[in-house]
Amino acid sequence: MKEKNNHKHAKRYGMVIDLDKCTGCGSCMVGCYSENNVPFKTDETNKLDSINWIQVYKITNGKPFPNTEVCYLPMPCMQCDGVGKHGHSPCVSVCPAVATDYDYETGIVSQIYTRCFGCRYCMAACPYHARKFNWWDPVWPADMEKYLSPNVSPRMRGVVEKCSFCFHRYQLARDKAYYEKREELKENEYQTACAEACPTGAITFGDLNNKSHAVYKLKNSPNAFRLLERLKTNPKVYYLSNKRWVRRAGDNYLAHEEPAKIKQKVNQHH
Amino acid sequence: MKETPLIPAGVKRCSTWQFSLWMTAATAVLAWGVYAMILIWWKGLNQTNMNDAYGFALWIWADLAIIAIGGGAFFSGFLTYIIGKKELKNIINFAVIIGFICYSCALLILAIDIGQPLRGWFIFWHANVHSMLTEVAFCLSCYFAVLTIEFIPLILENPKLNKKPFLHHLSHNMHGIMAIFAATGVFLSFFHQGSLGGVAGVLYGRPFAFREHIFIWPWTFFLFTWSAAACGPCFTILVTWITEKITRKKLVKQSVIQLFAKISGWMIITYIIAKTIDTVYWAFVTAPGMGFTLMDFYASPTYNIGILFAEIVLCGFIPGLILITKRGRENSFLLMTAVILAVIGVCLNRWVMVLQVMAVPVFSFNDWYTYWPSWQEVATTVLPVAYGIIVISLAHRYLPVFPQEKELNPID
Amino acid sequence: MSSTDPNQTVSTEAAPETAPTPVDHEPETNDSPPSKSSGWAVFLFFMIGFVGSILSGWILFPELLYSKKDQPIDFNHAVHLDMVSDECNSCHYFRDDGSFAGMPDLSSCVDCHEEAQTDDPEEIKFVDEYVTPGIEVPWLNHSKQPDCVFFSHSAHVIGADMSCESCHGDIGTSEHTRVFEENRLTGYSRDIWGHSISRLGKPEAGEPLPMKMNDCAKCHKEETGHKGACFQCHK
Amino acid sequence: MKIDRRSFLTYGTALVLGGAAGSMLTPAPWKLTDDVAIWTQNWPWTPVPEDGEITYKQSVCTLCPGGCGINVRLVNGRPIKIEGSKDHPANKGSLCPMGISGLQYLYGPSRVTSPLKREGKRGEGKWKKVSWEEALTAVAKKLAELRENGRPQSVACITGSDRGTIPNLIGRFLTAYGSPNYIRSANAQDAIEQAIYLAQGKQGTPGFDIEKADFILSFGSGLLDGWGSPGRMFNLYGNQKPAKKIIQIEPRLSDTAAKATQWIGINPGTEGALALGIAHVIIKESLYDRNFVENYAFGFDDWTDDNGKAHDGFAKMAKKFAPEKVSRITGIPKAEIVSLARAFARASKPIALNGRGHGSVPGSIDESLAVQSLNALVGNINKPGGISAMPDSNYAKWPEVNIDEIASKGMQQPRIDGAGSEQFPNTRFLLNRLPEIINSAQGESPIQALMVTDANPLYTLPDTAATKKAFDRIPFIVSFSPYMDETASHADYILPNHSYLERLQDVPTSTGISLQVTGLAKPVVKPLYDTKHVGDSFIHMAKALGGFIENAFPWDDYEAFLKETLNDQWRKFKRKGVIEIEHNLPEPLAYTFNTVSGKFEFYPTARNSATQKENSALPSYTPVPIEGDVQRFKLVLIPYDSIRLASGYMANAPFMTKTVDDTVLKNQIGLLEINPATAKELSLKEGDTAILTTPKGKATVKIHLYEGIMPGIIAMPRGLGHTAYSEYLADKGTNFNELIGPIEDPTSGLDMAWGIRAKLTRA
Repeated sequence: MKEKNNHKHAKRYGMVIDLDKCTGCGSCMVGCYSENNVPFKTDETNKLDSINWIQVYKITNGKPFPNTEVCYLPMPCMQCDGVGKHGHSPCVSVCPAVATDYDYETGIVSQIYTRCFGCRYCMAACPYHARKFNWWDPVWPADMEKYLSPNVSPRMRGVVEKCSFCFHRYQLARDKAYYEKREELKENEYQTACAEACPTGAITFGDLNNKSHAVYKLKNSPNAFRLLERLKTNPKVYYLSNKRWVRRAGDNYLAHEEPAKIKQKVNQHH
Repeated sequence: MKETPLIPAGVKRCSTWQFSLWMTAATAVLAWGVYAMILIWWKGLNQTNMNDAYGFALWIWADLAIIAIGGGAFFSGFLTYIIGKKELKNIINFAVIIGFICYSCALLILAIDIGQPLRGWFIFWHANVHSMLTEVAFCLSCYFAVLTIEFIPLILENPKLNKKPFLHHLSHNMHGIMAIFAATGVFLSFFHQGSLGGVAGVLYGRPFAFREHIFIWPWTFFLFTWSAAACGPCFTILVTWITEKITRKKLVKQSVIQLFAKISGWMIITYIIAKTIDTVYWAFVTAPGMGFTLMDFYASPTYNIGILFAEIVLCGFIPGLILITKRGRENSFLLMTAVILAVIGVCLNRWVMVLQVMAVPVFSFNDWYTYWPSWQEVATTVLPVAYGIIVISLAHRYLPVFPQEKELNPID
Repeated sequence: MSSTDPNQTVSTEAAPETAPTPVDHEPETNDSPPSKSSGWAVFLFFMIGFVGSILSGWILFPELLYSKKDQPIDFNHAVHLDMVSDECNSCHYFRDDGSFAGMPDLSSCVDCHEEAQTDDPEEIKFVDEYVTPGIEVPWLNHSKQPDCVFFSHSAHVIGADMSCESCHGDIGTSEHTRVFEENRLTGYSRDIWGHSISRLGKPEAGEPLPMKMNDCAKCHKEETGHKGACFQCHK
Repeated sequence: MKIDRRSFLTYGTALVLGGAAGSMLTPAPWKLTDDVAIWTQNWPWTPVPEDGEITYKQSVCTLCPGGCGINVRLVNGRPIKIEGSKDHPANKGSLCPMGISGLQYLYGPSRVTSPLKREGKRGEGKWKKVSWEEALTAVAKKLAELRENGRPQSVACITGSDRGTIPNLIGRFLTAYGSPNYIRSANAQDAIEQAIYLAQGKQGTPGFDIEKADFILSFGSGLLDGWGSPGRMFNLYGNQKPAKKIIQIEPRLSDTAAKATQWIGINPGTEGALALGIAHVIIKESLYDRNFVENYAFGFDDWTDDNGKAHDGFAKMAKKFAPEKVSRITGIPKAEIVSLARAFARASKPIALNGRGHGSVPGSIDESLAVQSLNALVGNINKPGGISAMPDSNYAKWPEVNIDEIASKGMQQPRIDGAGSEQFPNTRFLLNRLPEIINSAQGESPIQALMVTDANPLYTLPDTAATKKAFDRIPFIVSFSPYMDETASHADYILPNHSYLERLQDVPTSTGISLQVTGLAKPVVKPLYDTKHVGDSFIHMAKALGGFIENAFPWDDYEAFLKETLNDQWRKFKRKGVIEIEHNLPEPLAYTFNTVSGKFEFYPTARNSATQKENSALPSYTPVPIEGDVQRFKLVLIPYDSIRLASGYMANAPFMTKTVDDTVLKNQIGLLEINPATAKELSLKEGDTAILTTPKGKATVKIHLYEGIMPGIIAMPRGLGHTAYSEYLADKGTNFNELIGPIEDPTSGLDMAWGIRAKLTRA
């Protein structure tokens, strides 16, 4: 055994979402629902009690016809590294019962449904609304329980859940690697369900620390940005867009501020 | 009267039927709350109107507010036993009872508020020491235990109980060491009142709540403790006044009230100055650093800048100024106005730190979030009021809560 | 009206019989007789309750908490272990994707047990009731973890080179199945919590180790230096 | 010791206190506290999915005509997830949300789990479970009765597709039985197919080589909203985005428009004029492909027929569509039209295509012809990166059907829908005309028995009220739907087919794709319920009817039939799941056309021009009529399609409805998109409830202000407002088809209505 916890080789799994490629089709959402046993109700139109681990927002540039533009913005859990990259993500530090923690090996923020007792402090802490509460007991009508995946535990009423970056896929990939006596996973061995489901390939997933992974290069694009970077949440989900208004919509700026300069300033602090 | 042996000697109480009627009314309201509570425990939090954007709502506000206004207990203890303001002994019993009510309700509301009540103990067993909520839970429970201990000798002073030598001595001895408990209570209160400030203040993902540098520690913690110490006594005065009105007799000498009010006034003034400094730094440094102007936070019809004015000026400076001036304190209308404003002020502050924090959109493309409590939430929030009325009524009727009552209301 | 003193309650209730009109001091006599006579008796009752609950808590409670079930077939591990080539792995094997197959299904048994090989009534029962009609045996899994747990056998057995016995004890050499004890409230096998209900003391040699989360965490802490992140073992 | 009531209480309390104190020293309270928490972690009503071996099965999705390859993940043989198959040449791993939701159809609450016989009134929802024997016998008996009465032609069958072996098997059944009334549901391909047939003389599905094209001029086609094979379109968009220019022309900023290089708003129904305006500029500026137009095209210039009659050519007609005029019609600035024409003509592989939204409404033949003329002007026909007519992969070779006299008589009757008649010689199916024909018939309905499979006309046909009225006049309706859809719930018998994941089926070339790919949908799981393959049902009925009909079906079941059909390809097919036939015509050959002139006909001589202006077959522009009085109905209501809403015969799965934004559906009410300026004129605000009225119907809607829609136009999605299925779909929003009626194209009879006049009043 003696598999020591080695922070040097730690991975930082992250995502780069190309908003110019995202067509808003919703395949990522459906892919996620079916991968992660996300329940559904007869009425899901109140988006504030609808469980989505990745939610596609529709934003517009606000200009009148015919200069209107629309951009779709898929938002999974940002898996924030938090201030100082120490796993001090907004939610992890507030959970009173350690039902959510930061995995230093992967950089993934967990959510343990059986530990959570439903105080919802983490939801108050998360500016991305990535965390969803199980207001109801989940119900799968007719024979639908039969399609539930054994790799993700169905949640009970009264607990918080959120995107796990399909951590169970990492677990299964690790199983295979152990079996084949390998230390490292290949890039394509561990992909999230949304990245796989995205029919336009807008979502790229990989280890942000690994120079050979596609995300490493993409995140350094001049068109890359993260949501609400100024809050110093340090998310691991990056976005790409060649549209200025889209990049500006990703954060809050005072009238005179220029996003690119602010971004530089914020990143210097990290 | 059959219950006469239970009533303290030398005081007059209303007739049994009057009391029963009063209690029946209060119990009916309590039952409504209990029904809602059971409904929530049975069916889950879908009985509320909270949602994923409003994970913290009316209950957390109620929690924060009742803990703040229950602050009269620890602060009067602090003044009486540590500073040595012995006059306040004439009101401290009542302050302790109010504190007891407030804290027991705060714990009850927390138990209703969590999605998995049967796992509630995880907060102690699997505690995350970094979480403000953990700190709050621990201190709240400990302080509630202290308040219970402080309440017990008073209960034992019931004439019937006090006749038992064992209980009589117990009561007596407990009184003797009450200063230690008062000190413990003060210590714990400083922690959890402060931590409650931290609950919102540490949310660095919420620009409306977040404070940086010294404005989170110790400032926000300090603000919460200080405001509870300032406004808790006001609530004690207010409830005393209400009790006096209902029982139609004077229970505490005006000099005691005046002293309490004066101290409270100075506390309010100092608190509100500190709060103003905090607000200014937040509005002009912290928020712009995150891309927000002050007015961004007050851009909704509900949450407009009037709220800030109400909190700081109307319910801050004004009551503070009234209470620190002798003429203001001595005019009973102004005194009560100031006391009520101060209580509203601290409740408003807690409201803003819970409800408005949730309402403010963090994304430029999101709208303000709105929330309206369900009847179940309202009922369970009214429950503590009914419970408080019942406990106070019982306490007043059967316990020698007000030492000056006999003197002020001699029975001819 | 609430109070912790039982006498108190009595006197309130007794009140109606005595005084229809307001009297300042109710006679104290009401209180005295029982307090005089009850001192030792009260203590006695207290002790009865005290000792009684200690006994029932330690002896009766575990009996009530767990239901007992027999395995559908009295399986003889020892006999099988002698015959197979690859020890436990012969039946409890890894799939090619690294996942652990756990309890073997009927198809693993059919090769040898198409027909009964001995006149062992258990084997005959197995063939008649399961093999012939093609029904999977509903084995009761002593080590079954709840749904929220992801346990990687390959991480432990292959990655860390641990033996099966180190957690499961010497089940491999057992000749009979054990009674399966299931917690009536949680559905957990008793093995998970550990057979000592107080969780005091260590399991004896050959006994399976308890498998609650603290047990995992303890070993992880010893072996890897820390307890590990939640997602290492949760799903 | 005397135990009276008082001491009893005292001792009792002591006992309890002692007990409580003692229990604290036992494991009981602590273990119970923990166990109660563990109980909440394993509540018996929270499902625990069974673990097991993970395997994968490849198949083809048939939820829409897209025919994408799917990869189904199974645990212990239990399907748990559907992902796109990377090996399939059409979608290459990409899949739309509907395809991913597939298992919800399989296991869902709207499955019909056994044959049903209607008990109460139609649509009442009272059913009796019957055995297959009983149900099939009852239907066969009814069919036999109609034949005995010499009216086999009064039996009609509505299907969703006319390609592949299942439709062929049903067609064969109807032929042997003696009814010409095999009717396929309409789609946008109908008009394009016919336009291609008229211009090129080739019957086949239109193939657009979007893979290789570099400039896509889309007249409202929802290329990224579910058009064609969605998996393929998304895959292309994602992989080739920078290499392509996409110009989207439509009145509303759809998702396709949002992702296009440029979006041009256009007055609804005027797309044909724009196409001709673009042709005008191309011809005027001599930007067209001279080689193609001069050598391989006919009717570009004026010409004289054999009778000596002079006809205008396309060039002359296009001349009438100067940008100024087109600008007035379409609302697009003149300069925009000119620059668009230049960009289109100068691109190396430009494609123009039409067929709005998902492509479920045929539209005007004039418009399709005008658009096809654009492709001809740039000579991008039957070339890589161009458009072509894909011949049907003709693998189905069965023995000739011998029919008896009754059948022969029946087959000689005209089709009830008028397709192929003198009036509509080039049209094959006209389902949209059916309700009107039945409703206006004197005496009893010309259709006495209707069979429906893979179609849901009661939901998808325009003018739902009229359709329902017509269906009520049909005495005998049989549905083969696996799901309780609107049509099934109005049937007399439901003979449920297997769901798509339980049945065997060949899936011919995906819509719009320029490859010939035939997929094989293989069952990934054994049928869960008491259902039967629709092919088997027909074979069974044929055997029950006996005689020539029985003889036409010498197969035991559908599988045997398919096996024989595919012959030696069966094994390869079964193993691989797809057959690909490369469609690469060598270039000179590509310009061979089967028209009378042997050329590409800008002037389609095969077209019935009797109803056209000046008796000309040229693709002239007449605005697509919009029903409704302009004074009474000041707004124009158009539908829009979204990939998150299935509007065809398959309805939304719960997962898809879950993704629908709250700006589309809120609780049970659908939202209507309106430009803020228009809303202001009507004093309507975001979220207001309003009554939407059209000449055809009324609906309650909520207002959603959207800058991305032209002023004066209002839009609502198709795919909502179901009345059947389960509570996860029924009674949510409004069915657009309740608000619109069909408008017949004068030369094809196809439905070309896309919008209808409407008014909005505050509720």
